[in-house]
Amino acid sequence: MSLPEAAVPPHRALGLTDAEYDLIVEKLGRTPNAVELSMFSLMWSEHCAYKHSKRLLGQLPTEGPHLLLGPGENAGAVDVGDGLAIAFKVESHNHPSAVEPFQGAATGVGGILRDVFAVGARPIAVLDSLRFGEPDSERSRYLLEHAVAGIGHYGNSIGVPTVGGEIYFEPAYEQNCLVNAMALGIADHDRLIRAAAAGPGNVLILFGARTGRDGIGGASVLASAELGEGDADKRPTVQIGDPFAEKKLLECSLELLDRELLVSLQDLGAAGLTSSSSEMASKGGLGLDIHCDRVPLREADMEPFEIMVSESQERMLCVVEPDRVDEVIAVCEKWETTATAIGEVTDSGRLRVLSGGAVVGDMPVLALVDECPLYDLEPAKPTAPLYPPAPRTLRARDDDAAAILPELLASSNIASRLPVFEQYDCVVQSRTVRRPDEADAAVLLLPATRSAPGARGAIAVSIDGSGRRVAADPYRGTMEAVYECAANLACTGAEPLGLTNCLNFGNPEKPHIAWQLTESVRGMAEACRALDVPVVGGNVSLYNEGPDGPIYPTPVVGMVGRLPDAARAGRLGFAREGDAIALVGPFQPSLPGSELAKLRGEPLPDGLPELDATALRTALTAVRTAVREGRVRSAHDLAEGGFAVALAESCLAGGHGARVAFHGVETDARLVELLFGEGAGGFLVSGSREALLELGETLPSTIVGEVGGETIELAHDGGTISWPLEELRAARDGGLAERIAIVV
Amino acid sequence: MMTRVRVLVRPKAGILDPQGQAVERALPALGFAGVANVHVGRLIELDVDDPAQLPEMCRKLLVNPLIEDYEIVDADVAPAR
Amino acid sequence: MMTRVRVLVRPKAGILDPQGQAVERALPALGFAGVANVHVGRLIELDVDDPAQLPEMCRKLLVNPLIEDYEIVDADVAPAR
Amino acid sequence: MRFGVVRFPGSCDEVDAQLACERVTDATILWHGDRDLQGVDAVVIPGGFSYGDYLRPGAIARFSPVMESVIAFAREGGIVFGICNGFQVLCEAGLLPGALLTNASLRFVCRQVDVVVEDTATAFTNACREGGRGTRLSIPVKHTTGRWYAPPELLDQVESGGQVLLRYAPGQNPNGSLADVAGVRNEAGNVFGLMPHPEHAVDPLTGSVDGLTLFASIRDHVTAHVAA
Ligand SMILES: Nc1ncnc2c1ncn2[C@@H]1O[C@H](COP(=O)(O)OP(=O)(O)O)[C@@H](O)[C@H]1O
Ligand SMILES: [Mg+2]
Repeated sequence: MSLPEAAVPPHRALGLTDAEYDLIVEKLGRTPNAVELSMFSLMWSEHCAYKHSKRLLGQLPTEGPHLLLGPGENAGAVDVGDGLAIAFKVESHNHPSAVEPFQGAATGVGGILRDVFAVGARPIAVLDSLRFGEPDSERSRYLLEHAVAGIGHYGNSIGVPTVGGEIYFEPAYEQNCLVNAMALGIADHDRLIRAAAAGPGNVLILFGARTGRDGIGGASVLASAELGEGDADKRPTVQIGDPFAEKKLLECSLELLDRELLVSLQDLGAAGLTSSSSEMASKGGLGLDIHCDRVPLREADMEPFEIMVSESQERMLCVVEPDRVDEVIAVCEKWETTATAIGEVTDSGRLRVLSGGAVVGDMPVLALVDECPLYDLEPAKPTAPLYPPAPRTLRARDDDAAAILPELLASSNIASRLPVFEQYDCVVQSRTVRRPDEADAAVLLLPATRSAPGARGAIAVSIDGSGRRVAADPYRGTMEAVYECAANLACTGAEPLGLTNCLNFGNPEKPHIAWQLTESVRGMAEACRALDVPVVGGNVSLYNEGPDGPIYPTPVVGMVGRLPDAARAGRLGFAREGDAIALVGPFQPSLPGSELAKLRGEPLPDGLPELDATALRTALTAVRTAVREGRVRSAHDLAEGGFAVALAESCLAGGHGARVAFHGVETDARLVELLFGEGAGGFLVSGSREALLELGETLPSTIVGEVGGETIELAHDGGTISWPLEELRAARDGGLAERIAIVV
Repeated sequence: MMTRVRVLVRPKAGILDPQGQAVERALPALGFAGVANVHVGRLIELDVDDPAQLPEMCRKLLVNPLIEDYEIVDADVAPAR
Repeated sequence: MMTRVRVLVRPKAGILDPQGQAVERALPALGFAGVANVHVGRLIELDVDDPAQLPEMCRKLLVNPLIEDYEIVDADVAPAR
Repeated sequence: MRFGVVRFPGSCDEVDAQLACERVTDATILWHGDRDLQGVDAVVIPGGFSYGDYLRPGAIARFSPVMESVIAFAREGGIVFGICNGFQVLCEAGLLPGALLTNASLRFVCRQVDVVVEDTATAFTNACREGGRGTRLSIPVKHTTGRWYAPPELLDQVESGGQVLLRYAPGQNPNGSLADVAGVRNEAGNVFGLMPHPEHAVDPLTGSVDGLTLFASIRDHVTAHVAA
């Protein structure tokens, strides 16, 4: 097959540079044909080759006492005791979701679930991390409505609960929304399976959906190009998710593993058969022959290159010993899943594509998978602010604390997420101990343990990352995201075991984006080390830029931890009238970069306050221990909106008011800073006065008041502010709900 | 005078149609042989003052042009079997 | 020879059709006036060997007669606008 | 006394239903392709998305081989209990009156709701006898197609026959169901379907335990009337 003459050389149209193309010619010893070029263009795309991020990712700590599978596998995994493993990973589906939010988000969930069951784990939870422009934009509301519906459609239908997530609205995401999905799965240690092909002579079986023209060019074109005017042309490649097919695929895959019929297993994600097969071969140090004419097709007339790059969803690839093939096919038939032997493992070290018996592509696996050039970034701190401040939306006077609180509670980043998470099944599988809004992290029951009869162990999981804080200070903002995740876990009593992340950034070839990325990864690595939490895997999504500029740098962090007794999992709501309330931890409230500063229309600060890793870690441990031992009756970390918002949230969740006092505050401005300032390390806990005094012996702590009544009463030197709970509830409940009425 | 029209919306050719597949699989099991190419789409019926607006309505709201094709049919003329 | 047919399925008169209503509310907001009586149903297109089987297919599977009405239309004759 | 819980392709609450049954007695999974009900004393059609909910929820599942046997079992007076998608399947199969339509909100809704027991002298609710009519149960709903509907004459018949066993508590109807109906039984009283998920209200660690009363009711009824 020869390449057509064209004005733009095909390799450039496929996203390869001239130098990369020359290197491919050198590796092959000849010019690539169309099949080979399309495969190289995918494998050497940013999405598959991580050419701008791989060197940086090397800084992340990937060792830890609980680690079972680290980066490099379809999902990472940690040990949660009793021979059980939790596998998890987060992945982005930003560009497909910007083009077609329902299907983009749905297939994002489908893809991350496949990564989890590809390592042999049964998916037990999904979380979603979403970023949109402000909800007053029609496009943002449309994207939100449909992305949420798509996530629900997939997760609900396949029977995996969506137990948590986060949503931020910022103008910087108006052109490029972010849709990141995280999934967790559970498995016995010895059931975890790797993706490496093994055993020359073994058979390669493709099972699941038929292959169509979905997403052809998606990985290299959609995932690496800045969205602009020409979008319409990229559209016909939309992938459609079929959760019903995936449910059968999932049950089928797990049964194949239960019966020990597989040598290795791999999902098909971005770059379809090309990346899944070549990565299997590369990990096993072997070769593969693929007869692409045996691949079951949805459309009859597909060409070999289309078959090799198609991103049709709901497909898996496995390696099987020849005498087990019939059994594998029988299990697949039971689950109404098409299975076809499409190739063999060889010891050639080459990936060969055959059609009608003729070789139509023949490439060294090493060149495809591991020899894409890696680029060093050229970071330079921007000299001028990258992001214009959002226009002022605060109606209250700057120092009018009484009027600010309801406005903050109704603001898009703080208002109740109920209208969104109510669209997700959070209870299927009967594990959910803490649902959304009950605690800072979702808590999921583990199967009854052998070692601790009576107590039921659980895991806690949270996902976080405030792009605005990272934009203000990529290094400390990213550290804050890691600490916040750990704080969320601590409030349920969980100790972190591992972390996954998705790095959503702009174009890394631009020095200021390179700087954001470099600083962010440095901050993540340092926070992980400070907490002793290994990175088990992740994902990178670059080139999130539109004509109006880049997104906020958005590292999204997902963390999994364990707690010994589900019955003692912490809650964020105040539980009992008369309990004392304490603010604990090394918390230094400051307004620059806060939600209030955003509402006031203030510019981002150049840098965030320093963090004291030791003090933070001490506070995390103390809060976690107090929750585990049942010494506090509620725990909630201070995040967006600072102390006052956390207080209101604990009141509303528990259905109790509070009386607090802030004395010795000289000015209204200082009061506003204390109430609404943000920073890491603060927790609001409630319990008996003695218990809180005891907690205060190990870390900074102030008893600020007590639980009770139907208002929040704040006494300060200038007087008393009284907020009726029902007023605050209306503000918080209505904030988002009113903005996102049904969009057809 | 309003005109009653139908908009027939179907998955684009080549786009995965899980609903159509599910129906196609179910029919033989019920004893209906000789059925092929099943596709499931949407039927929108509406009265309009100005039928000339319909294509724009479809593009803007009724149809997702990325994944769906449509056809506008006069309700009154469509022959019943 | 197979015949291509369409089954048009619509919510029975009198049953609340929130989808139709949502479309009816959304259209004026997009600047389309003069629209009424919007209903959203299902379009099923299929090739059949024996069109005489269709009414039974509809009764048994394709349509729920408690809540839906249907109409069978020859795909080839339905006039496009 | 043993429950059989049907597993269709796409079912996803069948394991939860089995676990809930096992809190009160024995339970086993019944495969959709098998006609043999393995001698179970009561059948649970669980929640989930049988056949992806494609076409209409429950429309395809009701023709599976196992349903032929379930329909025969029900006609002979066997206890059949449909939850959510199972309710949809039973309505499609004509074993229960009415049909389930898309929620008035057009959205999936997952929410803890209170339902009110309308009759405690039934195979499905007798464990609520103590609290009597009006007993409230806190149980989650989670569905997109849960708006129960019956044409006026059928509704009259269902109401006058006392077939509505559960209603959403005032102000808590999550889907626009006619007459706040959350669950109905057939005329004979041996088949019952409901949209809320009692199998997700059986463990104090994960929420309410009110759903357990429905499973215990069935066990007690079967033990007293059928198995004995
Ligand atoms: N930000 C990150 N941090 C740590 N590991 C990462 C990160 N991004 C990607 N990885 C790892 O690189 C490998 C390749 O990622 P990816 O191509 O997304 O895998 P897949 O094809 O299975 O989706 C994975 O093992 C992933 O965990
Ligand atoms: Mg993978």
